[in-house]
Amino acid sequence: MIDPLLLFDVILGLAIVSLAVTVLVVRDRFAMIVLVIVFGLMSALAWVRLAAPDVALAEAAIGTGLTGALLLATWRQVRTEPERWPALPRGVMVINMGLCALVLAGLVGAFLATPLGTPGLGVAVADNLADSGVEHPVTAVLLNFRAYDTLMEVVVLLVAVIAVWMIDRGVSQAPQPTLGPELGDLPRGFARLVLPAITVIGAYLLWVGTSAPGGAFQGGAVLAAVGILLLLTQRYQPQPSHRPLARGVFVLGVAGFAAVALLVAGGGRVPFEYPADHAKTLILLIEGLVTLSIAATLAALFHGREPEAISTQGGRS
Amino acid sequence: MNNASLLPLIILLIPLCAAPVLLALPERSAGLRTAINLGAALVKVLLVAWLSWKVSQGVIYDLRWTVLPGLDLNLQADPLAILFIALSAVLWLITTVYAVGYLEKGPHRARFFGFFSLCVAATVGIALAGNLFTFLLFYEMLTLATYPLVIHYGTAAALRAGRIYLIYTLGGGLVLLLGTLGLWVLAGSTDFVPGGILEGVAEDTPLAAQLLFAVLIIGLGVKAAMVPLHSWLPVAMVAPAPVSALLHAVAVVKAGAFGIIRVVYEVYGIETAQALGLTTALAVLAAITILYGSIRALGQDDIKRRLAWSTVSQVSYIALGVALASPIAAMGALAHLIHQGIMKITLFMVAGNLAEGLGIKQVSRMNGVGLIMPGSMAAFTLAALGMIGLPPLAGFVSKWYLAAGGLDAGQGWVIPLLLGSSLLNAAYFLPMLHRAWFRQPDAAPQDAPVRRPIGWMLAAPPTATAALVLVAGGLANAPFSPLEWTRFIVTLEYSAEAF
Amino acid sequence: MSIELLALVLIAAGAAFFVVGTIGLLRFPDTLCRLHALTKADGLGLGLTCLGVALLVGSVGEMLRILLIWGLVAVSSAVSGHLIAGHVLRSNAPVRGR
Amino acid sequence: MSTGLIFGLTGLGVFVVGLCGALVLVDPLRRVLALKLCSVGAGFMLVVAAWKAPPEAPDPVPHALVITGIVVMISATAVALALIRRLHTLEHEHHD
Amino acid sequence: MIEMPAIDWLTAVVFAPLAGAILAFLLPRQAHWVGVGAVVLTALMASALVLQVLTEGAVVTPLGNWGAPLGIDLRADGLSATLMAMTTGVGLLVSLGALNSYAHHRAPERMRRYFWPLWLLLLSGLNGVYLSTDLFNLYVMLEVISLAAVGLTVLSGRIEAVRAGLEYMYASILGALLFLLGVGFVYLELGRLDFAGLLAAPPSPALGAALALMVAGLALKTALFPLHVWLPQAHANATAPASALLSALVVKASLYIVLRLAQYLLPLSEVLVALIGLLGVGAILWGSIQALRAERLKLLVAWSTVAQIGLVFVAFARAGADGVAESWKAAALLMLAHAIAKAAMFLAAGRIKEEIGHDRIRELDRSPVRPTLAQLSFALAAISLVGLPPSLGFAGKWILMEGAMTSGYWHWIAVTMIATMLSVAYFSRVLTGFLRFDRQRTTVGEHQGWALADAAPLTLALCALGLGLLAAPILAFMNIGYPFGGAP
Repeated sequence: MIDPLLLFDVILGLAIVSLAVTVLVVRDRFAMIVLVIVFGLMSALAWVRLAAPDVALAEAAIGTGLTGALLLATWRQVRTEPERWPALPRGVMVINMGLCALVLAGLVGAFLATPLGTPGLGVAVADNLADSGVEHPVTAVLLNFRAYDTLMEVVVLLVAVIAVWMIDRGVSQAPQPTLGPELGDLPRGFARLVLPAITVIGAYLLWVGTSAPGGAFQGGAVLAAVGILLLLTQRYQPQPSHRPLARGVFVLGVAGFAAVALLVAGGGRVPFEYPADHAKTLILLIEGLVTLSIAATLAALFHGREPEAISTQGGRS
Repeated sequence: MNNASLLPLIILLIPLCAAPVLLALPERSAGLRTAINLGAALVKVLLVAWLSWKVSQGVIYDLRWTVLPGLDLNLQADPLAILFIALSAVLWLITTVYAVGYLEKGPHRARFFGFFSLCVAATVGIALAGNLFTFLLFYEMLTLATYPLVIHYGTAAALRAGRIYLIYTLGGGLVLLLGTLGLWVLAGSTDFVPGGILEGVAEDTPLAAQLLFAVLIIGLGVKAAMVPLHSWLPVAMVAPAPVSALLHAVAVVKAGAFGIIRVVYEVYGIETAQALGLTTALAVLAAITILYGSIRALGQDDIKRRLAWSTVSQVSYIALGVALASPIAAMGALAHLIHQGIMKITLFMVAGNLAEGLGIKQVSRMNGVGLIMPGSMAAFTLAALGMIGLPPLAGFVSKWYLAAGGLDAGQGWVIPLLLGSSLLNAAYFLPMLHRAWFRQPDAAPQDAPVRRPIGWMLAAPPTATAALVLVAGGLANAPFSPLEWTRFIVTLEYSAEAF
Repeated sequence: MSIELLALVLIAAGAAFFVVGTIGLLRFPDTLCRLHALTKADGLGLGLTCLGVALLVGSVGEMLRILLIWGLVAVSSAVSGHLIAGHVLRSNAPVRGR
Repeated sequence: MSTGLIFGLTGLGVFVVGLCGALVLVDPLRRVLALKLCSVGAGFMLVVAAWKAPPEAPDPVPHALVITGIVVMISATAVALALIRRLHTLEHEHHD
Repeated sequence: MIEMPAIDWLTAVVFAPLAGAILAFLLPRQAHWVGVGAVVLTALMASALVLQVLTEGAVVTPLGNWGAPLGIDLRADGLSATLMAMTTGVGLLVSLGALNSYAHHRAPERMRRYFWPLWLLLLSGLNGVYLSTDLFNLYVMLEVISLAAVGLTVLSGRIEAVRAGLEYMYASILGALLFLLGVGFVYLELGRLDFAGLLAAPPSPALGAALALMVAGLALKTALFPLHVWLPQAHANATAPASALLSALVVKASLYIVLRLAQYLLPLSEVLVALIGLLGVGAILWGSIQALRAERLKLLVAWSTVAQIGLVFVAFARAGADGVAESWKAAALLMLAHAIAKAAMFLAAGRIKEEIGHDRIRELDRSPVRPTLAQLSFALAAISLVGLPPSLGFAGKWILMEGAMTSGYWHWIAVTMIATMLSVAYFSRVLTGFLRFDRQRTTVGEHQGWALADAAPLTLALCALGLGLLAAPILAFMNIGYPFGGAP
């Protein structure tokens, strides 16, 4: 008899694929964004089924929640533009689709020919977990074994916020329509009510990451949601004078992480080699700084333009 | 005795370093430019003289720099190099004087002299190249440096000529690159060594050696303007007179001819080349070019164009002499490298004077110019008679040795060929002389020559080179004459028993 | 055993409410009606599910956390329902009986 | 048939759907979503690579990699969206 | 004896530009000084690393002291040290050019403020790629590079640049994601991602798929025909120093990864190598044809990049999968040559545009200004790209053709010859334009447009030309640590 959970998996898998297709073909772009959010949540569910709760949490918070917020914010700005549907020559489209079909066939063939469950590095992680300073293996990989990758990932965020500040100069003809008044009073009250709670949750996720699913990225994402809420309800309005501080917070994670990585070196130790008895403290320190940076950065990515841009550009052209 | 001193490098660097300075100078600082030009040319002549003296004492300069594993840049001052470098040094000096006078008021002088200098540096490099790879480097550099000179006037015709020139010469350069590569793969070296480096290869894979020869000769033949790769040369006549003079006498065509000499003697070795039957093929090709060039020269009314076709024909004397595989013919060929240079440069400079001073560019308008410009036309006459081969002028000496070499090598057909060619030479030069000296200047107003006095800088150089034509012929047996120097070279290239 | 059974029943009931809510979402004619179906049914469905799950977990701490989740979702769905309704009223979306 | 297999195929399907979209679509916003689909598809493959039949614990390394991938992807998305907004603004200035 | 503090140069060359970027971002007003300072510092550290590789052979740092495959190792052998040195060296000169270019009164303050952090982050990412030995780490580094490069592309903020930047962004992300899926397949099969783990792997369908995916992604990022569509507009519309960095350095990172994959994985796939060679030929032809048709100088230069990249792929693929152990040398030399010459060329093109006010090829000869030095730099760079001796480009072509001839692959010789002829054809369009013919006579003496900014392109162009003389030691250095195994 087929395991009913497998049946569930099949249905979920089919749902995910058909959602993916629908996202790309649905006419209304708002619906498209809503569907991609649903798609992300479904994927997160699938990852729970694959015993990857950390990934599911990250996908739900960052890949779906915050990405959805970014998409909606952009959609608001460009929605006046009529959607451009494929204008490629028919022949090109057919060729491309045929190519994709071939790729799919090849990949599925290769996948089916590969046995699942290779030993992988899980054993090595388990063996060295005790020396890593944390108990949760995913956090150990992220912050210790492959800390270099994680540092570079925070660097990617930094690059993104710099690039976005550079690229996005707001709408130049008229001041940006603000969200605030439209929202009414209730959201403000709501924000006042839940903000402390969410902040606490974010901090909790960060702290719990050392021993259970959670960590800097998930915590940072939740805190970023606080930031977005503050921006939406205009409890916080970015000012040009805040820029130095903002830059400082953006780089905090990278700078702190890199500083720790380099400072522990010397005396026979290589970079990223935390002294055994301080490993947990250092990792928590790094995570704390990174969480702050991630939160600020993600919120800034949502906000888009550099605070200055609106005041100077808005008036001029 | 080998000497690793930097003298050859310094000689190369003089024009090479002068070039960027000249390019960078503002257009208006004519005085400084002339000083640099003449200064560099003079210093170079002196250093070359010093180098020649040392080489005549048996010193061989050899400088090496490894570029890729097994592939060296090599500057080598051997007697053959001296022959070419001396020609380049002396004629650079003379042409520079002429060019300064010729372009006195013209546009883009900075550019002109910069590339002119670069062009000379390239010929020095070609002369001193100790292997085919180094030769290739300067061969390509020569192409690039002459292109701006060819299109100097920027007219539609000049640009077209430039395009044709570039396609031919860069194509030739690529073929030569292929040949160099092939040589390297076949022989494991590209060095120029008296007696050649391909003996073993020729025995093992004669076909490969023959094919390679064909590739190399095609690559070099483009610049040497051998039929059927000659078409660029008559077209390139749109260049200013000093450029044409240099192109024909020293730089481009001679680079090709010099390369052929190196390939036959020092890559294949004359015996190997003969054994493979390559010399015969080359001789036939040269003979065809000699006759074809002369015949085409007959029909040209444009003076420079007629001279250009004459060059096509004359340069192949060199290839012919090399291909005859006789030491005596070889002397003729090598001497002709020099002799043709000084004769042809005289002719071109006078042609330039006619155009500058009188506005005459056609043979049909040369009536009576001898009376108007007696000095220049005297020089022209001397050089033209030399080309025909009248004793005791330079051209006679080389043709004599070629003919004697042909007999020596048992190739009797050379005698009628040379005779025929000389007759053709006479047929296209004598009418020019006749018009110049024995006809009255045209009276028709539209044809009346515009007279502009030409300065000494235009008048003196052809006179000087004409004097050289006389000296090189008359004193052919004096030490350090071109002919005597070729004897020195030939003793190196031919093994002792060949004499 | 009985606790587990109870939890199962609660979760099943919660799921049933979700199904009903979803049917409403699909079948009702205009936005306000759909909102009505969704908020009510989902609020209850989630509450029942949370209750069921809370019975299954061992510790009190975990239970409190689940309760917190329920509370947050309840508050936020109320606020978002309010926002959607406000938006519908301000815009010219078709509403029955308007 | 196993959970890993099912979701591996799901991931490949999602990736190729995204790839197809990236190659065929022209609307800027939708192309961003196509890439988002690709990234989720690739994430699936890594999570499946980590997956072990239930009693065994999964390999944490690919999980960490996917988390990194998710953060990287939101960064890229944010930049792409900023470009889209900027382009929209510029095009409107153009038309006026 | 004084004991030297054991500075880990491998980490240093990645972290120094990172620190510089942070500082430059925090101090926008001093960004240019911070930026140049950081690049100089990085160049010094890079020299130290090169020296270390030269004296000690390949250098490895196991970050966190875990060691691969659990941790990530940084490793510098001859090949990676060469490319790293190339990146910092070219980067240093482009920085000096940029210092001048963005200090220009016409350049908005905004450009100055953002150029430096983005460029330093890019430098950090590039060095990171060259020193990485882990597939996933390469993916992250590629993303650092992508985002920074897109930022640099749209630095001018003009609509063409933004449009091109968006296309670049799509291509770049898609390329990275193809790579990431390939990484997934590798983990699926091997359960590890370090290079050493790949080396021992027997062929399998999953690795075949992984290789195909990764190469496809990298080909997209490096603009191999027919995946090049994004490149010309992106490189042609960026500001000059940005174009120089993008064309000279950024595409090299993905090319380098292809080389590395070749080292470890390519023996798996003969068909793929043949395909790469074929596409290389397509790139040469199509890129050259477009360069012949281009009307603007920078567009021509950008199309020439497409063609030149094709040549690198040809050099790489010319001897089949097993021949890569030899043919990588030609590919690496050509990469080096292209990086240096193309940086010179874009900077020179930028200077020419700055001086004469436009970059329409047809009208290059009609300006009263004569930017001699910039034109000279352009010409010298063109000589190297065409591959005339003694340039570095020539050395690369020589090895390519020599190898092809030795093994009797005459068709590759023909391809190289055709590539050379075509490059002569399209560059001569520009060079002829530099020789002015008085179509517009000016009564006042012509103005020579020189500036200190010419120093950077000129130096680069001279390097491109002169380094050919050092090809032998460069080759020997690249082989330190035997990147492709076997005897030297």
